[in-house]
Amino acid sequence: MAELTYRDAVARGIAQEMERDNDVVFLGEDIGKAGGVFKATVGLYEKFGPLRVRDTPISEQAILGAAMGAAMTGLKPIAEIMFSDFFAVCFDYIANEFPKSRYMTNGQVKCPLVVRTGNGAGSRFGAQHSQSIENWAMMIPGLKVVAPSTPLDVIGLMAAAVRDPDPVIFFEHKSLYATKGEVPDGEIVDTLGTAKIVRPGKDATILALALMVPRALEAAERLKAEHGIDVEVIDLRSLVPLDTQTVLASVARTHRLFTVEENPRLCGWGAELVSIVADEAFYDLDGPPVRITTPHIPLPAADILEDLALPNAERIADRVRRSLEG
Amino acid sequence: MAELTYRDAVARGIAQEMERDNDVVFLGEDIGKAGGVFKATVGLYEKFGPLRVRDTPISEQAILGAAMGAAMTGLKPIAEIMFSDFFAVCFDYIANEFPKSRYMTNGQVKCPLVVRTGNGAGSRFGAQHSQSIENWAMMIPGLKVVAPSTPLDVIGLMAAAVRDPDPVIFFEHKSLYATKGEVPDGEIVDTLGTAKIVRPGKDATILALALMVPRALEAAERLKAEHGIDVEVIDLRSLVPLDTQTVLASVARTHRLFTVEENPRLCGWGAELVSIVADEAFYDLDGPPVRITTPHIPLPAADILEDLALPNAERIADRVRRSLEG
Amino acid sequence: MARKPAAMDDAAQRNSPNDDIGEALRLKLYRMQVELREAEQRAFDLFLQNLVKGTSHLSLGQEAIAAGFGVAMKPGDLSFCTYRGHAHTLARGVPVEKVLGELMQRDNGLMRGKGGSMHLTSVEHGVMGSYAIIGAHLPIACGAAWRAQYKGDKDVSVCFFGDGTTNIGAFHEALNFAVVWKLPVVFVCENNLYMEYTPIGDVTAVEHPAADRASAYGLPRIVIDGNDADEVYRAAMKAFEIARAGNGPSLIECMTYRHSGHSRADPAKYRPEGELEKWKERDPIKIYRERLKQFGVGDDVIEKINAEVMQVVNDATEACKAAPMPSLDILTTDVYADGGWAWRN
Amino acid sequence: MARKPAAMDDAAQRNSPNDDIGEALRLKLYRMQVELREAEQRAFDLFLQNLVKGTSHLSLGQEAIAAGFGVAMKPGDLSFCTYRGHAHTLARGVPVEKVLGELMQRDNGLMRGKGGSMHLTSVEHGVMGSYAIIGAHLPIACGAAWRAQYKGDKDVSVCFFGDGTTNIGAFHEALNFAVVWKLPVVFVCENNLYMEYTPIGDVTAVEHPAADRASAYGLPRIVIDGNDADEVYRAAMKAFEIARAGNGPSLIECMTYRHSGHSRADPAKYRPEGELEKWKERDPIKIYRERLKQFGVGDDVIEKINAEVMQVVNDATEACKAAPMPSLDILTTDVYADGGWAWRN
Ligand SMILES: Cc1ncc(C[n+]2csc(CCOP(=O)(O)OP(=O)(O)O)c2C)c(N)n1
Ligand SMILES: Cc1ncc(C[n+]2csc(CCOP(=O)(O)OP(=O)(O)O)c2C)c(N)n1
Ligand SMILES: [Mg+2]
Ligand SMILES: [Mg+2]
Repeated sequence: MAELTYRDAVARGIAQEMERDNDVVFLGEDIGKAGGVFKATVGLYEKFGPLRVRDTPISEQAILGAAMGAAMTGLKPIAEIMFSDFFAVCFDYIANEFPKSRYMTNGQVKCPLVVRTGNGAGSRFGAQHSQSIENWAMMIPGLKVVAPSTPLDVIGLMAAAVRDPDPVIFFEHKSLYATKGEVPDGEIVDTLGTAKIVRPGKDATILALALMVPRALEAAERLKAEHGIDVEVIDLRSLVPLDTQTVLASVARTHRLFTVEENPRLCGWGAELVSIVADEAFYDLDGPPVRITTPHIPLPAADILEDLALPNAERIADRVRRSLEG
Repeated sequence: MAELTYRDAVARGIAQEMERDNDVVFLGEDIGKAGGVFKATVGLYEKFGPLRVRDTPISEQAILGAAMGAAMTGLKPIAEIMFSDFFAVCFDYIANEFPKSRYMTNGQVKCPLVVRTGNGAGSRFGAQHSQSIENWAMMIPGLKVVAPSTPLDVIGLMAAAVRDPDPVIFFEHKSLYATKGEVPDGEIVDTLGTAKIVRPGKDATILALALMVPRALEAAERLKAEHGIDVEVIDLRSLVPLDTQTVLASVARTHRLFTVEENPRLCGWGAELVSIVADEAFYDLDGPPVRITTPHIPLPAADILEDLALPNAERIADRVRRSLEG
Repeated sequence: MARKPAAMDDAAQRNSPNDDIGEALRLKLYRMQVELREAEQRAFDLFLQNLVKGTSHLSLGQEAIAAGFGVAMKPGDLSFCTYRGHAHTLARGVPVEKVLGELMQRDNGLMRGKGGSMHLTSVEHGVMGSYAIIGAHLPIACGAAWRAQYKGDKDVSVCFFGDGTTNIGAFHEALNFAVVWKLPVVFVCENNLYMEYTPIGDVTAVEHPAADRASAYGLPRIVIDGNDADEVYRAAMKAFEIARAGNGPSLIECMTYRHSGHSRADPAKYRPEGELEKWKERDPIKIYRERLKQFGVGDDVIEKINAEVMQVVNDATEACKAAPMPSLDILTTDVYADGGWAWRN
Repeated sequence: MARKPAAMDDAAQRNSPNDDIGEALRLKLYRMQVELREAEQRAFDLFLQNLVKGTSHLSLGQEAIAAGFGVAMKPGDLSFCTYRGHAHTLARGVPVEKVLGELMQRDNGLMRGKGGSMHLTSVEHGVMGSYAIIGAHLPIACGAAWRAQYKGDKDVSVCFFGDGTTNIGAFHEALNFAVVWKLPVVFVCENNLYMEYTPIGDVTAVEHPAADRASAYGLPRIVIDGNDADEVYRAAMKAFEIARAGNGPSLIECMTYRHSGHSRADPAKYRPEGELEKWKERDPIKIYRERLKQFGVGDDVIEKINAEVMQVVNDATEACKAAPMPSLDILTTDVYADGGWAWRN
């Protein structure tokens, strides 16, 4: 057992898999000698050498294309796209190549790779380096999509992602890199498609992801302390596969649903979850399902503005309380 | 008054605006001398000449980047991206540049342009040339998003899009190009953000877009004729701005909501609409809101498979009937 | 500058004992070209009969490139093709029936109709896919070559694309990447003078869209006659040798011309008068038939090959006509590796 | 080959009556470089005081490029910058206060804190934006130049970017596009030898990442000393002349070096020993101060300029410290042209 940062958990998760399997290779910009711009891959170059940890040019299409070609023919690449916003310069691989090759070829072509990327706001980087874009991946059939909120989940889900035979998009949250958590020694392997009830409760269900998980938990504590409202908080962890059973079972107990999304509102994962619950658990609901999201705007750079944009514990608690009381 | 194809309506809509305003320019691959691969821009090159109708290399990033630079500095470009699937090779402009420049610069930079593109299935082109990707645009704050279903709407919404001071993504449906409709003579200008009740009804509300509009209408006729069920069909026409008033008012009358989407399920516009209605009109609903979508799969090429994938009148009618009866 | 092996400069020398191609290979190159021609001609006929559905992009007139490379490639070498990939797929030994079956959306097709004509793939033959988004497969081919380099495998990845593809960003990223990593990949540009309908010269800053960019990646400038299968074969062998020796990628521009329209929807009215006719005189099969004759191959041998090929294509056609449509339940198979499409529990 | 005006080959000649720069311009170039240096040095100090927030990317050591181009540009000419755009923004006459205010996220900033250091924009000064996605602004600059061409305007669009940017697809698309359309755009590559932390030579197929690609677009190969403001100015003037005459784009590679890390997060440990020191000897401001002396400019004049610049930067700093934070209601303004953010009724 050791206390580890989310940042160090990334390196440990990758190292665990690279040690296990020689076919796991890692490529990206500044990931090797420099240890990554978020210092999340420090030590891997030294440990696994320049043939397995490869610095690339600023060529995101080449990075993802090369990962795919390698995956198709026998390697298990992990590719870094430095900021998730840069998915936009290599989106063809994310949207049209990785996820469709198996289907189009009637199962002939496989694409077992992981794209890991720094996602989310909080660093005051402005509109092109702060986005939360899980829905860009979730909306594409054929991908798997993961977004851990703790160091332990980073390692376990990274292992699950690397071992998965399908393309997995792995969203690391930039504002979580410095957070810490207890992590057991030895190999850690988790399972994709499993949500976690991180706080049981009976009055309402809150679904959250990544940075929104600690904020939802804080909101839950406030609601309990200040209003005696006992909410259940679920960390979705994986958007595809999606653990709807855990969600539906929770709503069947609590009868109220809230989603807390960092992504700007339109077509976010919250909409998908709300529409599943509204359709399949309509008669379980005692009131309207509510989405708490970043407003549908580009993100501002200034700290006071950025802080205002993202859902925080206060806003979440307030919205839940108003909804349950109203 | 003349009968016009949807295809010819595109050319007429563009011509109307190019005649009105010399600053309207048009660029894309094979759009000029060849009249476009869907023959939707025939005659424009001859009419407006090579300086206003410009054939480009296969450089989607250059096409959209150039459109943006021109829009920022005084022109009103219309850019064609041949198939909407190719948004993936120029997505940075769609997601990070057009929609964020005004906000990031505190209003200094404007970006009045139109990206028109062939969207949707039905041509047996397979997974990389058949997608319905309205949600790729809808999810991005700062864009406007239009998808007409009739020749008349093509002209009117094209005019509205070209005159709009913001970036507009204009989805033309490939399977509608050959359809016909009556179109009055003279200038036609419509309004973005206005949905149309294309069939009034009292038992349920169906929201549809583009190719799904005629299919929803056909389903409505079947439901009426075969089951006496009287559904209201709304053609959303514009996803951003979104005419939620028309939708909410309809649901307040019919008490049931169905969405019919061509896009694969996850994070589609149907999810957004369902979540708006579930939140804001929860107590108006007499039963679960239901999404009818293409399954969350890449699209197959074979005609019998492609036909099976997309919602059609029979599937829509069946789903509505089962839901209302159940 | 077109790279011409010095020994090949005149027909007389071709009959010399120094002949580097040899009769067996020569007959193979001929047969291959005829097969590509007849199979695609058949695809066109079947389209006219409404039996080929969806779109299709023929390589009629460009067969020497697919044949020259196909014959030069060893088992294990990998092909990365475009939507215009019928010929390249067949050139790796994929049965005509499998290709026509896919075009006809039958259950016997390479992908049982799920991919369609633009995505022909036969992994068992080393055809790692046909890609329909311009430029996408150049980086992918780099990745396959990276695997070979990493694993110490000796196969080469060969990536075919058109002149128009040289103007998209992925071309540039792939070329730089391949050179920096010294990957065993061969980039083959089939310059047929047009993108879809627009002449490549109208939209390109240099005369030779691939070769004139080679120096931007530290590569030699190579332009060859893409209608001469022997020349293609030689260029391929040389590039493969470089790749297998660990000396990195090559970029080869093959000059050619497509006889048909861009796709089945295109009557190709944009051609200047006489252009097609001029190129038909340089039809690769015509050229090669003359070559065979120069080397003393008799008409009977040629006709026998033609007849055998025709038989193959006829048999394939019948098999496809008789083949069932795919079963509807494959609509949702093979989205994920577990065989299904479940995105939720 | 580096393009060096013949007349400039040795210092002696620079003092000749043929001096093409002239004293007024020379003092302007000096003052500009000092202003860029001091303003960015101040930004760094303010960062250490926790008053500059978010990220920031300094051009310390690269000032001659921004100054040379900034001084050569006419009002109406347009600048397209990167996240490393403070210097280029200031070089168009944008007040230091406006830039520091943005870095400090104050209400007096260029964009009132909404954009941040990576997106400095001042349309009224022709600074059409700073772009933080590598390569994105090269095509955008083409578009602005297209407008000039279409409207018959005589302005030039100048697009600045780094060596690392030459390996991304948009670079290639923009260069080809600009040449084919003969657009009045000047592409300026600031080769500071590194992308973020990786040496450009490790990831690039050619020695000069921009200039060695020029021929791929039919452009001449231009490499200049980016630490010599005069040389930059001359190259700029020549390119502008070509652009304004309707003769299309130029691509200029300027050799330089950044003295600081890539961004405020970077201690730049990846530099080989002695590299920074070597380049500091070629500090553009040092070079230029010597140049002034060669041309007989007295220390008093130089010190006066330095003092004046320092005063400007000090005043700007005080103004920024006194400026309020932006009001919270701008969070949702200016998403759309109507001033608001409403995506629904
Ligand atoms: C990114 C992208 N843009 C545009 C297209 C549409 N398109 C298909 S083929 C083609 C022309 C390609 O020309 P070339 O590379 O010369 O190949 P050829 O068809 O001549 O074999 C175009 C523009 C596409 N498939 N992908
Ligand atoms: C598409 C994209 N990929 C990666 C990055 C991250 N990034 C920011 S600056 C930079 C290095 C750029 O190097 P160069 O072009 O040489 O410019 P310099 O920073 O040296 O001025 C990188 C990789 C980015 N912003 N955009
Ligand atoms: Mg071509
Ligand atoms: Mg650099």
